[in-house]
Amino acid sequence: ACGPSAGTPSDSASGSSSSAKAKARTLDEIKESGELKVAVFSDKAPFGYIDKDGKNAGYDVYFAQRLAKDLGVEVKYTSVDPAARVDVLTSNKVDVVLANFTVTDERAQKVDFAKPYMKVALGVVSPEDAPITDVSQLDGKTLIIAKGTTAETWFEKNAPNVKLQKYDQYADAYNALLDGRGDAFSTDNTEVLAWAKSNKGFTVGITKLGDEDTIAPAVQKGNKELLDFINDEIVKLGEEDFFHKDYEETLEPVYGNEANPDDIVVEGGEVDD
Amino acid sequence: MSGADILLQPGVLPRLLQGLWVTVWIAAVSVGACIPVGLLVGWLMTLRNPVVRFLMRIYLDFIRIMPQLALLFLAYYGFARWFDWNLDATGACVLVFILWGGAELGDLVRGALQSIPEIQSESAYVLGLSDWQSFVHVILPQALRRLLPASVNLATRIVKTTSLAVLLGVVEVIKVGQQIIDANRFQYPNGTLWIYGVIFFMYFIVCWPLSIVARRLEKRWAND
Amino acid sequence: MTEQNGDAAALSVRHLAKQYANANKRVLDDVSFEVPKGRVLVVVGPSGSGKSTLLRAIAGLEPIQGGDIALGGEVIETGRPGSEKAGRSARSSELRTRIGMVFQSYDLFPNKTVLGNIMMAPVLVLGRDKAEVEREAIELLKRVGLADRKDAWPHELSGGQRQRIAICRALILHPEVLLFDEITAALDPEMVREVLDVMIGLARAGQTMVIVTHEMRFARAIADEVMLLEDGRIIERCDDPERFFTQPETERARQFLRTFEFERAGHDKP
Amino acid sequence: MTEQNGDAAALSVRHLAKQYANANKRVLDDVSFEVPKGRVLVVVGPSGSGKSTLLRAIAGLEPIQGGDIALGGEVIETGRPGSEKAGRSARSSELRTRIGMVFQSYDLFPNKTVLGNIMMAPVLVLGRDKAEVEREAIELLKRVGLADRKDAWPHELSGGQRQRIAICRALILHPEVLLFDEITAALDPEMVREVLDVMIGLARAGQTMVIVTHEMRFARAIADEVMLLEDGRIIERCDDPERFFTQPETERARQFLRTFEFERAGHDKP
Amino acid sequence: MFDWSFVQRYAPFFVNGALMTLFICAIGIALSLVVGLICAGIELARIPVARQLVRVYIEISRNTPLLVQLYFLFFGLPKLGVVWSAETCAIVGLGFLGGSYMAEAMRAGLEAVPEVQRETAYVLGLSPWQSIVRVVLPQAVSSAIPGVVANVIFLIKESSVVSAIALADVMYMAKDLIGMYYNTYESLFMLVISYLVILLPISLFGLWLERRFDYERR
Ligand SMILES: Nc1ncnc2c1ncn2[C@@H]1O[C@H](COP(=O)(O)OP(=O)(O)OP(=O)(O)O)[C@@H](O)[C@H]1O
Ligand SMILES: Nc1ncnc2c1ncn2[C@@H]1O[C@H](COP(=O)(O)OP(=O)(O)OP(=O)(O)O)[C@@H](O)[C@H]1O
Ligand SMILES: [Mg+2]
Ligand SMILES: [Mg+2]
Repeated sequence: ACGPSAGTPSDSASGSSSSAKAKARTLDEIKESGELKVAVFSDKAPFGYIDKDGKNAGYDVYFAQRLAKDLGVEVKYTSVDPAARVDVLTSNKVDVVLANFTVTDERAQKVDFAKPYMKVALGVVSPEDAPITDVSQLDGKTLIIAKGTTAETWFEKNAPNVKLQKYDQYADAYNALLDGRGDAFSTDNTEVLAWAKSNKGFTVGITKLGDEDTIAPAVQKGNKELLDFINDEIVKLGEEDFFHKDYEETLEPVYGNEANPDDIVVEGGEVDD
Repeated sequence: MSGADILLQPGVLPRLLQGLWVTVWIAAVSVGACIPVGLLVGWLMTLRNPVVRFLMRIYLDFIRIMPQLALLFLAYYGFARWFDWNLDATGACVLVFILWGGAELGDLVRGALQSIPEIQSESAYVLGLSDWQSFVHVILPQALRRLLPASVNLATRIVKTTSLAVLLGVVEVIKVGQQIIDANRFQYPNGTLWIYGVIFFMYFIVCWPLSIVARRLEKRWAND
Repeated sequence: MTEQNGDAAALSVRHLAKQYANANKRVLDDVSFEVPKGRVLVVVGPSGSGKSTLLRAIAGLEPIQGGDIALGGEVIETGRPGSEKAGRSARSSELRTRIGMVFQSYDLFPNKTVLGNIMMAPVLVLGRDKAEVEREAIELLKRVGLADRKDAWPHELSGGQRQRIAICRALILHPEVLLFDEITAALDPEMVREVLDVMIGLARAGQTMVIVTHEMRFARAIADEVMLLEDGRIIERCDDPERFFTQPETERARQFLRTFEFERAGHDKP
Repeated sequence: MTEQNGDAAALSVRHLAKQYANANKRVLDDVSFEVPKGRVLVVVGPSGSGKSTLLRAIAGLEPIQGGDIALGGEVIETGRPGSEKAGRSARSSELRTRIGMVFQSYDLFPNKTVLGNIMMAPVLVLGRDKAEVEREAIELLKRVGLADRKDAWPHELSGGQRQRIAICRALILHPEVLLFDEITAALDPEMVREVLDVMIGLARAGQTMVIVTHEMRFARAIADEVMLLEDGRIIERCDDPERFFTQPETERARQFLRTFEFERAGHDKP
Repeated sequence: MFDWSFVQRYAPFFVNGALMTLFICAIGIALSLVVGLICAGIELARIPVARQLVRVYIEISRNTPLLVQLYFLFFGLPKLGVVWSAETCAIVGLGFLGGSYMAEAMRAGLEAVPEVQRETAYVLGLSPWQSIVRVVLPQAVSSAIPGVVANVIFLIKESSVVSAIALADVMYMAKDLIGMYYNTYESLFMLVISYLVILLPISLFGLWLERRFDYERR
């Protein structure tokens, strides 16, 4: 192990060994090492963030903890930027990515996705006094996005007239929106809804954009053993309505009763509509 | 201003300090490891062997012309694939700082060794000192003196450059600051100003003494 | 070590030839001379005539391409044709201590005190006892009038003081021959005097020396023999310095010596 | 400009007092002397005696605290007590061109060629015609034997050549007095000779000069008057250089001159 | 393995990124030269209070990382009601950082002119202005150029962090392509090439400039 810790569990990046093979670890190797290395967001409340005490928390984290518990190991978190999610897997910096990772074709070529545990579409949040309610309104305007998100890909492909202002990190993107550096911000609708609820003066003018997508855990390409384990786990957890519980613990405090959990949560890996 | 209270929140300053510690740790490890690398590189650069010279030139010029951030990206994303060698973000930072610092220090070492007048080693030869004695007792001590001020400056630059680690996702002082800003956004909307202000100041407090030391050394040894 | 012949010259140079790499001309060409024990040879000559090269070759700092150099009858260096690019002579440490050399400048080690400079070689090379060496060093410092500066650093000393220390540093090895290369060229006149006085003291005490200098009055005072070098050849050698400086044999020597004389400007006074 | 008195000395210094800021002692104390037109004054003295300071004060580079300096009878500088920290004298450009000065080293402008160096002041300051100045510059260069180097850059010249160019640069302004501060101290003997020969030529041509030098033979050859300075005071002044150098009046002068004499080492020859 | 078609498709991105890098750097470096000149002037003229302020500025600017300076300008200042565009922040940041480096290089250049050069000019009758313009400045420029050139290259390299405030420079393009298409290899390759293309000519030009203004070598 190399490197000191900044006191948060999320910095496993600096706690893990600094060099290893880029080949994924087997289930046995994970169990033997006693820890599951998971990539999560550290600035995307309420899905993956650092709370006031400096601890990782959120919907993804709740799942990660359970996954590790059922494996009989501890979790080691690595915080990632959206754009780094594929590379942390290909270079074997983590075993699993649980960072609101939307399943797309491009990504599926590089990593293996397990069964989904959430569903999303894109949403657009904008200031209340100049709301954006349709994509056409964005023509010639500046849209803030985070690099490496599905929102980026969607707007690059479908809205060539929108000026994109891209940040490495969600936190920077939100700050930019607060400081009025762009006309709107787009990312997963779950995410913008949550954010608009807790930030006065902002509204989600577009709640559903593009295809409905799913969010799933991802492992390194070809790591079938771990993939199968996670798939089994998701099916098993579906029987106990685990993700609804997760929702109650982490998302409900934010969304309150305005949202229907079934719009977000996927149980047992089965998207029902 | 109300926002300043964010600094008094329990845990905020300690966490920032812990973040700073990560920063300083990366810098310290890198600087420490740079020293042997730099001495070796410097020595290699004084050799007359054309192949060694050419290789060192390429190494030095490439490292010098690439922005450190680009080097960090190469190490973090590139190395794992090219050499099937996996580095975490901290490891990549340390590796880059060692390669970069080693090259810079190597050039300083070369300059220092070559700046020692030939007559010094000639005097040692005439007095009967062996080559090794002459190097250890005469050349090296003088080279180190000329080297030290610039090396301390290099250390300052390495500390400053550790700030780039945040862009690879290392949880160091800047990242901790961003997490704090994020977690306290509603109570302290002005948090960015204060937290970034404090981080700014923290870097200054780490680097400034080094600059002063470098300047002192330079003055003291300039006229010897 | 071969046994030393009591009658042999302290230093003898025979048919010495020296050429620098990348040069197409010899810098020293068939130079032969001897310096008997206890005598002082002064080498003079215009700039570029090869004086420094001669001393450096004797000290082993330059490879030679022909001839040989002997110390007390023992040949210590033999010319090797084609050795222009070779480095310093591979002669042993012990052998090197038998020839002392003082340069024009910069040759004290700035990272050692005065005593450190003087004691370094006897302790490191000859393995002599520290305390004993220190006693001797202080004796030497007294002789050159600098006993009170024994703990000073070189940069705290004036140029003249530094050169006197450099002389002590060479002397403590009891060299059979001492070589001096324009050691006062960079000094103020008063300092020049301090240093030259020390050298005159050494000559009186019977130290064998080869001195390169541009101070003709000093040369005249200290020399047992004078040698005029030009373009790497010996133009004139004379064991009567008075005669050399007043009535040299060759035209070239006369001409050389005139450089140091001035005729009255003799413009009309009002 | 006040009219010049035909009988007045070219340069006269009266009761000159000079003290450096942050020093508690005067560097020049009540120094008075005159240099008649066409004559050469040589100033000698040990290091630190104030020779350079004296020349610099005359040239206006150092503020003076007492006494005055006159050029051809016209007072150009008057001492002001308390002016230690003042900068250079505020004298006019035109006045400055009437005194020339050559320093020990580094004083050619490296960014100008030889001709550029020489022509700068007459063109810029006196507004003279370029073509005419160039003709005169080439004349001067011929006089010092460097006409073929007129387009060279200073760094391409030897030290002796540089100093001769510096002399030309001063001469082209036709200064009433020329000041030389050890201009050969950093040169090799042969170069020394080249430069000193030029100065002897100037003396013959009747140029008024004040020369600081450590070359006693040269001083003896060129001086009309000699002045020995020590600790900022004039110890001895003599308008018969022969006498000064052979039988000086003061004990201090005798002692000073002895620095430049050597007695035969006189050790026993085998 | 290596996808040339990807490189062909996205090379224009890097051209745009390089133009942004050059645009920011050109203005930022020009600003740093102005700031440096003013600071060096103040220090040399020994203007009492301004001189202390310049010292403080130089210490602060040299001892803090550009990235933190940028975060402060971009995210911190808006809380004081000062909202600068990313371009402005980057230019101000480069000017602020570079100003102190340029000031030091220029001061060193001026101090490298030996006092005897000014004295000679004085003795020859040159006015203070003539002495500065004809004697001191040409020499000062000559000895300051290597330092200034080194600083220019340093600043261009430092400018790679402006991607953190969403400026579409070369670095930004590389990260963007990695994040969108995961062609890490090709993106890194184009990144390296872009910087070589920007920096190699500049550093060669710098060498030429040094030689051109070195009175001892031209
Ligand atoms: N390292 C070298 N490589 C090539 N040529 C050299 C080297 N050192 C000296 N020379 C040349 O050899 C000749 C003799 O030089 P040397 O230094 O021995 O002369 P010198 O008599 O000591 O002169 P000076 O009185 O100026 O010290 C000169 O022509 C010089 O240019
Ligand atoms: N700028 C200065 N500030 C303070 N003291 C100075 C300054 N310049 C010279 N001095 C002192 O003034 C005295 C006279 O110095 P000056 O240079 O005139 O002597 P000098 O006779 O020219 O000596 P030298 O033969 O070594 O050139 C010395 O004691 C010197 O230390
Ligand atoms: Mg020589
Ligand atoms: Mg002087």
